[in-house]
Amino acid sequence: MKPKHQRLALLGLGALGLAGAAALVLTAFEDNLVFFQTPTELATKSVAPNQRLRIGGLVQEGSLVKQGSDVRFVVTDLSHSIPVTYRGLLPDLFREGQGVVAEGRFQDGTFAASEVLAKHDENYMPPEVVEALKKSGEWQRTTGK
Amino acid sequence: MHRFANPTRFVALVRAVQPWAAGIALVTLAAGLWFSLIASPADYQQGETVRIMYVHVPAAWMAMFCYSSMAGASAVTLVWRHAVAHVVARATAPIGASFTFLALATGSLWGKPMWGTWWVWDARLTSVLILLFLYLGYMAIENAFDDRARGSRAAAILAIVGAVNVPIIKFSVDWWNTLHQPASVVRLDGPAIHPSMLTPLVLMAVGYTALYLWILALRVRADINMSKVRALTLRGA
Amino acid sequence: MDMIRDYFAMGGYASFVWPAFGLSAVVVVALLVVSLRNLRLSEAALAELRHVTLLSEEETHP
Amino acid sequence: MIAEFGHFALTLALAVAVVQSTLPLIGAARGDAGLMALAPAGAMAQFGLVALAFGALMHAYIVSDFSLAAVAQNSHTAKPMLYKIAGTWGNHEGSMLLWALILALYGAAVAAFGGNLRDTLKARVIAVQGAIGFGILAFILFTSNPFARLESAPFDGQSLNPLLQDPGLAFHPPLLYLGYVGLSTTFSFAVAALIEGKVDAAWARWVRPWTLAAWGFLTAGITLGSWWAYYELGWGGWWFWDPVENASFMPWLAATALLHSAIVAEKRDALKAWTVFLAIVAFALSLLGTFLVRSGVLTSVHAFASDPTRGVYILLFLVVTVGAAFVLFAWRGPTLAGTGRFDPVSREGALLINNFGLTVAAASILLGTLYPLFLDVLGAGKVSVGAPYFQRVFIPMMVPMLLIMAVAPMLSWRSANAGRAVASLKWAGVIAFAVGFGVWLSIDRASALASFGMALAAWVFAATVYELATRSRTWRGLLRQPRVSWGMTLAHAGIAIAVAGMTASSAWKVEDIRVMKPGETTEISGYQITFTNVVDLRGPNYTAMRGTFEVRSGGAAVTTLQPEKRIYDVGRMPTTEAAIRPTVLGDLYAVIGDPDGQGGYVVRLYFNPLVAWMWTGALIMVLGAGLSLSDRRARATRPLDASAQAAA
Repeated sequence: MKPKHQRLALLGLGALGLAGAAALVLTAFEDNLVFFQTPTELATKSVAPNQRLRIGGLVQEGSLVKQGSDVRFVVTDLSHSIPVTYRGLLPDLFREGQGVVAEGRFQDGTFAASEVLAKHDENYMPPEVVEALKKSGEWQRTTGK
Repeated sequence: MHRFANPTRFVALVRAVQPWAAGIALVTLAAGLWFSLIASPADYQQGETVRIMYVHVPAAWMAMFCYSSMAGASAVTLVWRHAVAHVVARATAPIGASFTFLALATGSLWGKPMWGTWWVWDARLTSVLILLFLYLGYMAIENAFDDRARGSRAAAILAIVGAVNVPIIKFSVDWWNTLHQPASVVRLDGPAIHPSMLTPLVLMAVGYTALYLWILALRVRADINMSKVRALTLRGA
Repeated sequence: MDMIRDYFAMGGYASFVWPAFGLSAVVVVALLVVSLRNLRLSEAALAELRHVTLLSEEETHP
Repeated sequence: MIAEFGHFALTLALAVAVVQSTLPLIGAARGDAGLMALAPAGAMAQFGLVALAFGALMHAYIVSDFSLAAVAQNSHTAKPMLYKIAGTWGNHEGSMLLWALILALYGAAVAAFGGNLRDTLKARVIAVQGAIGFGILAFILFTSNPFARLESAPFDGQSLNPLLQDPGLAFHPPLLYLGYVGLSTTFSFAVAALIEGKVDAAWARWVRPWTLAAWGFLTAGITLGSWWAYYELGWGGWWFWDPVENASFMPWLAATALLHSAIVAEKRDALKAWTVFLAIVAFALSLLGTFLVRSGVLTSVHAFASDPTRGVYILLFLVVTVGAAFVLFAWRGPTLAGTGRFDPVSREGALLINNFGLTVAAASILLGTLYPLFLDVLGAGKVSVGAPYFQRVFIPMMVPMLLIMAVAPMLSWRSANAGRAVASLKWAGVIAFAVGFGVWLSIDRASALASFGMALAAWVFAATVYELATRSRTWRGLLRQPRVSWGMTLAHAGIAIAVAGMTASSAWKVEDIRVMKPGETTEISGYQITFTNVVDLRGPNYTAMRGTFEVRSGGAAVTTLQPEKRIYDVGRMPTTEAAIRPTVLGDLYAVIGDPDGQGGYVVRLYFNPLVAWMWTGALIMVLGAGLSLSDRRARATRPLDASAQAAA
């Protein structure tokens, strides 16, 4: 066997093994790599009191209440929901129906957020198109809002 | 492939490609800028900030594309010991690092108004930061040695090992909950982006790719010139 | 005039949009300029060295 | 007075370390035999001085000299003598002194047994050892002085953590440190070789026995620790993927890889740079283990940040030592290219796969251990990467390794026919299938995975025995096998037995937690267990509640189990003493808990199948290491500078 083939075989074997190992590690890490947890995920496991964590989901339509700089809203993933309180400035993209990630801790069943981040979806289109879609009834919950 | 392993033939190819790459880059970037800043609409949710996408997304694509090229060229270097493959890998690194830096910086400028933060440690952002460190590490190892041959093997191995990161970047938004949104253009069920916005994005992407080839050609030629200089000085000494 | 001012205001996001484009332009142009300069320098160095070697070869082989 | 004497000896040792780590290096660079001769003398002197200091500290513990802060915090007059002595290293200051003592011991051993090393190599190895010794001694003297006096001596001490008052744990740290610190010798050899720019067969041959010794001690130390956790923690488990356990397991994986790659470097003049690299990594992981355990970062990054002197010092020491070694490696490593060519399918190829697998496994454990720390530093919250992560990553990685491990010794060097090697193992394959299917059919709780694990163990064991048989051919040939190859066979067989034990005890463990009243009978795994009574009794420095369980099987009395729950006089801390009846097939394990206030007691009963196999397997592995070590061939007693002389 030529040195060239030896190197190719070693490289191939090494790359294969490394990719396999990386896959194993990444799958085993599971929820330790997620940036936030959804209300449904949180419903199935116990959370230590006063543990800092991030929750993510959609801001429920009609749940947003503002009183000065105090904000209350409900984060939902359409099967479970969590009430959130927050004091401070909201990001520009924050609105009802939009994705949101809140960091904070649970206090008496509500989630007291110290930071609220907006998460935008992967759809991009001009406002006129949205209007047109809404008029024609093609606008679906799953693709927007 | 082995035909271009010869540096002279390779330089001839590079010289032929260079003016085309330069021309395409200038034309498409000009058109792309016109579309992205003037002729495209604002987004229904994000308003004018969506324009940042036209410099952010192509830079991120190029960051991954450059890394894949660098890792591929490094593999060729290790297995077949073709010197030109190594020249390509070495010339790609600073370009890829620049694009990665741009992706991170413009993303940060986009994230502040929209997400409400300059930076978060989610899987996507962190893995791209690691990509930047991989580029910098590659360049550091590559240049740390007076004797160039020594560093090149260690650098090539680093490039190949680091390639594990590329699919992680690409799929991080699908595998884990991240603050970053999922892919809009390269996805199975077609782009989730309106044609009026896709046009500038594609133009900028083509422009960035041509720009990469152009700069790559310049750097490859300079690199080969310098190795000739070194060879001549050694012979003269 | 208002139209132009509105345009540069970018819907209130001027301080994010323009730096993003500006930074991209600066980095890309700088990379291009540095690469071009390196090529020029390397060509000059090569030309000079070729010249010197030619001269020295002429000296040794009269 | 004796304590001051110890303190003085320690300071003197630091001064000796300065000389030992500098002058021989200069001597080796200049070819000055006089300066080089300082190295062995320095190593001996350092060992003597640190041993004096250690003896002084031990004396303070034995006579309970509570004017020493360390003694007052960790000892007590009522402690049995064994634990007074063990208390010397049962705390931070003393354990670091033990670390230094063992380091000096290894340095002295190199000086004593290195008679036929190249003079320059010997001087450099001992100098590097001296430099490590300097770092540790400075750490002890400046941040954790065991001889610090208290202003006024208390009447009695605060005692040793009761969990640690156990013979298993008394000997666990010295064994583990003999392993950890033994890797420093390999490290010193690697650094010295990098300084010399030369790695040859003689070097590899010199490194192997040190690695082997360290590996053997490390195996024994880890096993003892695991055994202690098994019977003292009372959870019926033997490995918890706890960061402290991982800290000792990672150097073991690296040392195992090193053992194998050194063979290739010695026999085939290949993988030389890699072997040197591994030697550095193995010791780096040992130092990292010391850092993790001793700095307090594991409990909290913030606790570490608030009282940083010790942690920051060890971290700096780690960064400087390992960083310098890696820089040296980056600079000189590429000159170590080997000449040996080999096919991917060959003994070398198989050993390379072994190295790759072990390294990646160690890296993934490192990742799992450090990831929570990183997240904590980034302020991203506290997470714990638990046993599921390690099991899901480590076990799949080990399966192919075990498969190949059986075949590898059958492959020839350079280029081998894998098909023929596997075909020659057909009987081992048949046995493995028979075992796997037998387990699958006969045990009603047998999962596919557990059956596969048992089959794998059988496969490795049968192949190892078969390989020994083909190697020796006759009974007489069996006796003529060199002890080195017996060592390999025993180590591989030990792994096979241990794998069987691990698989069975994880898969078929029977657990029964219930409230029992005296007089009640329950049944577990075919044993009828009658709870007879509970008595209170008095130990030397604790009171205990002892439950008595009569164990019967099919009417015949088997044994009596007497688990205890102890409360130590000092600190009022309760500990659990499990009662274990070990048999070849499995351990019957009983723990008695708190009374429920209505005459009942919480009782935990376990049946742990084949647990004893695990300890036996580990013991066989240690035995193999010892046997290899006792072989003259592995010790390289002859001057092995033939290649150097030929080159000159």
